[in-house]
Amino acid sequence: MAQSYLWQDGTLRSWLLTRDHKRIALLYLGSITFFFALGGVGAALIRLQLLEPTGAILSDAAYNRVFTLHGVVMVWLFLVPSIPVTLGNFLVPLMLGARDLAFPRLNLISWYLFVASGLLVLYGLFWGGLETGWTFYTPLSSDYSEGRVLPVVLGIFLNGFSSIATGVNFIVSIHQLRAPGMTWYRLPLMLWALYATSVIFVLATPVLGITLLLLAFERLFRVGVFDPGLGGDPLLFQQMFWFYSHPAVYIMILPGMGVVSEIVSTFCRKPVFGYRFVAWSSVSIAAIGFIVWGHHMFVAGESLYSAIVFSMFSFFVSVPSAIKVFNWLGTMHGGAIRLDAPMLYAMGFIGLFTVGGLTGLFLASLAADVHLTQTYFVVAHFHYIMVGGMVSAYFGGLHYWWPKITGRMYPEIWGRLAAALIFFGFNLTFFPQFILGFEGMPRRYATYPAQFQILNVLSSAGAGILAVAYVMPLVYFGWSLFRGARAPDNPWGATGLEWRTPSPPPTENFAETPVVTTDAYDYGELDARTGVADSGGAHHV
Amino acid sequence: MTWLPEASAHAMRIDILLAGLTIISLAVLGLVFGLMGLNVLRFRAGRTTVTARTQAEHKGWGFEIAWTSATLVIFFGLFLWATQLYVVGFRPPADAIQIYVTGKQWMWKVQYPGGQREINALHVPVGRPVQLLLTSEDVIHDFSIPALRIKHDVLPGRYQSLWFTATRTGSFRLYCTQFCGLGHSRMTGTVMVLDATDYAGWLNGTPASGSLAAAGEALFIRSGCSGCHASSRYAPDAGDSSRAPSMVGLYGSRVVLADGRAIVADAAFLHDSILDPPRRRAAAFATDMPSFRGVLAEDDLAALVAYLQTLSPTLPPEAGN
Amino acid sequence: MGRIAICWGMLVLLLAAELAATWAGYGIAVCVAAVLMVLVIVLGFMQILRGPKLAVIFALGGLFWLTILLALGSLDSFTRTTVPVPGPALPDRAAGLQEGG
Amino acid sequence: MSDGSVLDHHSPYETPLHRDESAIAGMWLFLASEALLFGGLFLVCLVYSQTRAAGWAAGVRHTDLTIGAVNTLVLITSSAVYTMAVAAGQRGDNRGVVRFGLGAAVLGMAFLALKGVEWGQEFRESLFPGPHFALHGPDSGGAALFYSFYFLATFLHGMHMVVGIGLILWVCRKARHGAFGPAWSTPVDVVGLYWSFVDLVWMLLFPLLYLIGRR
Repeated sequence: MAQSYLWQDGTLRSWLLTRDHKRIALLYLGSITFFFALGGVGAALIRLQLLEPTGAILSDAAYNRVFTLHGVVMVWLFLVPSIPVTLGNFLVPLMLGARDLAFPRLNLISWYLFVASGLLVLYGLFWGGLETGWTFYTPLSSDYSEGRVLPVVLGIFLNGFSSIATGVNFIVSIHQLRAPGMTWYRLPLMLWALYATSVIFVLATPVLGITLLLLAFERLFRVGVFDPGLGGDPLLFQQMFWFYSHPAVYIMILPGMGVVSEIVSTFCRKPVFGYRFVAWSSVSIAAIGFIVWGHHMFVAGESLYSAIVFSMFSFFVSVPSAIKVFNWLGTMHGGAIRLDAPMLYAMGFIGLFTVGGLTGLFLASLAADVHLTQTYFVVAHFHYIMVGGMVSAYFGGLHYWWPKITGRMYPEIWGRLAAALIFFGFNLTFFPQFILGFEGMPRRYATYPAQFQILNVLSSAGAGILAVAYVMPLVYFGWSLFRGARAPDNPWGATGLEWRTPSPPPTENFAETPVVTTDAYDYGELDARTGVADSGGAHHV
Repeated sequence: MTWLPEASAHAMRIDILLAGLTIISLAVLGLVFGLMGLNVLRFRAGRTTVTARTQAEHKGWGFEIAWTSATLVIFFGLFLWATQLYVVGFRPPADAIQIYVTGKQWMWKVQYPGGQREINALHVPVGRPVQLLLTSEDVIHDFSIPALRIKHDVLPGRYQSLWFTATRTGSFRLYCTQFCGLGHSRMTGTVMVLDATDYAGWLNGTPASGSLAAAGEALFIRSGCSGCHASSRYAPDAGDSSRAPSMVGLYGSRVVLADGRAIVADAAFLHDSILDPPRRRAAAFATDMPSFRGVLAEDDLAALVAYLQTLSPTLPPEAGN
Repeated sequence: MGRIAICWGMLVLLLAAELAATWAGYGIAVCVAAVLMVLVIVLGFMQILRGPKLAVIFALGGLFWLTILLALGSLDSFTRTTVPVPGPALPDRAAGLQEGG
Repeated sequence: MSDGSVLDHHSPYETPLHRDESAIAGMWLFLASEALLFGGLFLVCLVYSQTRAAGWAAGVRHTDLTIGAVNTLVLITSSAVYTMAVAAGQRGDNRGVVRFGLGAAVLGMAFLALKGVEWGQEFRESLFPGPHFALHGPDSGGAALFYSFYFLATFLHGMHMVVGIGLILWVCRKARHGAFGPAWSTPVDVVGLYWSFVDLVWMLLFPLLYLIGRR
């Protein structure tokens, strides 16, 4: 048997110059874990500060820098890359039955671009600091900010090219490298989701690039196309910024939906209900997601017509999301459900994403948005999607594919405990913020009226629990690398091609190119092939 | 902690909308969590013998189409409901009291038609429509009064309008809700809703630096506007339009621009025209008007616009979007 | 060779047409010529139709999203000044709405 | 460089044709992405050329049409010459690739040089927006917006030209070592797509910067 990709050549040089998608996924995993921790420290500081109405630990200036750091790092250095560059990089070729991505060298370049962009952003955030928020609205960012706008903006510009490279790689791979017999409707739903994500990577990211370039120009020369002093229009900046940044939300959530589809099917031992609907809902979320960005500007001075059009589209985009949620529930119905840690995370995702999606309806409703926007309601809403949804799915995916990635099992009991704790801590942190928002507490406030203190303290307490819950997987994953039980090829009794190769896989993924003869999630075929009777699955450790 | 008060009829309508949204959300949430719980209880591995689960299901289409179209219908209803309440914000009543609010890092400056000025506070009478004309001297701010359920971004170089009719006296908080730099969280203030007598008393008790229109009249001469533009008093040759359009009756009239667009000359138009003079169609005036950007401050512009409004006495005062 | 020479000739002619149209003040003609030049380059030089079918799909996708960006991105700017304010012609409508605050 | 007409055993592809098609498709996808990068600029142009029409047109009238038109001609020719290099590559004619490739690169450099002359002229005339901006009067704001757009658009296009010239020189170096044959000349084709795209962008920028609104 061929050697596993992990140990084939152990030198540092072989890792840093690798073109193996699995090793690049691990390089990315290390980098984004670092950024997740950094953004988490920012979040912790924010919650500590808001324990007191007058601000517990930071000056106004420091608080503004910390929330900017939290936003910039979490959005561009953790959430946007997260699932695609780690799980996606690892799994796309495996799920396709291919030896690697279409452009392995480009894949490595994208990691280096990511690292370079991360360093540039960190340089700006720590040497001089930045206090514009992650949205960089002009003219604050172009003319009035005293922070290091340029390095951060250029870092994000570079980061965009890293995203585009990943997107191009995934799209071409999915078109060109499917194993014999792997038709579009036999693809795992994870690949449909990543395909949709990649479309957004490729077509939205460049607009962010040019927007930030225009901003940098204006900052550098103190004159530019958004400059109200010349009669320029700061709202045009917002239009262009959100053309990327709203679809970016779907970059963050779509891969999570893909992961959840895989997990739910495996742990219910049942094909995903309404496969084609779920598949096409990913594509339509990506497409409709492009035409809703104006809902960030309902009170910004946008024209009435524009607001109405964008509000209507925003309602439409929630339809495919609803389709997904109900299809997952339909999948569970009549299945053989096992509540292992990945499934707990997936169910957490379904619940919290639903809350996030429903509160999105409040914000899509024009008149309601006027009251709720720019308050903690918005903060709670997008954290339900990003953290409750996306991070849960990311953790669920990590647990699910951990045996495949490392060849070791994680300790199941601890996995379940962490999943439950994350769900609880998350709700305690963010649910009070819905009420705070309705009560009118504005976001990005370093200090606040005393009447909001009780809810803020509750929220901070929840954040403490959440912090502990997020550290736990770090510890037991580390432990499992050395002490965890050896993982079999297919510990969960799952159907995808990635489970038909050893754990961890050899460098060339498959000893011989697999041939696909059935639909995805065909458990009958799995049982016939492996000779296992229908035992309800559970032969994991 | 007290519940957020509803200080206007509009606030009450918004709350009903929010309640509707909340009920729908709770119903959906109950359905999702309920189904998830039921599924977990009924279909745990090993508890039941499930027969047909290895086959892909093909009976899903009916379900899918049913819930997709149900969702669409509900969403469309919500969209119409919320939009109708939003459009109201774009239609200020003609008899509203117009108050100019200027945002500046990090304070709100408020000017009343009678010339009174104050900072970080807004006094309004109960039961009468009030229109705020908002602009900024530097970055983008946002003027938000949660008790009235309204807010609007405040942009440099143009007017935004926000209007309301408070129905309950008392004092309510106002915030800046668009991040504007260092002192963002200190850019707050109070809205005082007074009954008619208290309001009159407050107006009388607050020293006015001359009415806004009077200040504007002085500026109209001092800044040289009257050199070209006819106004009722300062240009005897008011009929002669050879140099520049007359200001008499301009406010509220329709103006056709060089590119063929016809727009109503409202406060926002006048404000912008002083900063960036527009070209008018078929108006062969001898000279181009210079821009007054950087010459006149926002307070000056507010005063000038207030003065120009008095030159169209037949029209009720009103303003731009 | 012949194909390239013909395309080059067409591009030069279209450039001349653009300049002439500018001289005559026909803005629309300039736009049409520019679009034709793009087509000549895409079909003649880049030979999109001789490449893999995916190339056409990707190009059309890019064009479609570019249209979305331009159309919806400019919607706000082009409709902002004409937002209806209750003008002098509509006093009754304004009056009918004033209890809305 | 290994001979590209054979696949090494780690390649994800089944056949060389399969790989080359993927490379070309990938380039087109990247160009779609690039189109949206420039799309942001076109949006800025679309909005201000309408909302600040007078000032924008005043800006257009101050650009140097002669240099612009000559440059357009240079770029058209460069693109055509490079397309001949592509044809040479497909015949396996390495010397042809070098000859036409260098020709295209030299024309590209000529474009950049002319652009530099134009920029120098404009800087001397104080057309770069700022406190000493040359255009005054009621429309100076719109004109300054135009020149902000002009300098950024030409800069960004210029950067693409520099990258394109670099890629062409890289292809020429490979060709000098005899890397291409009738079976394999994909890098020449892929770089050709990029170079033609840079040309294509200029075909749109030229009317926007020099023509529309001039009269």
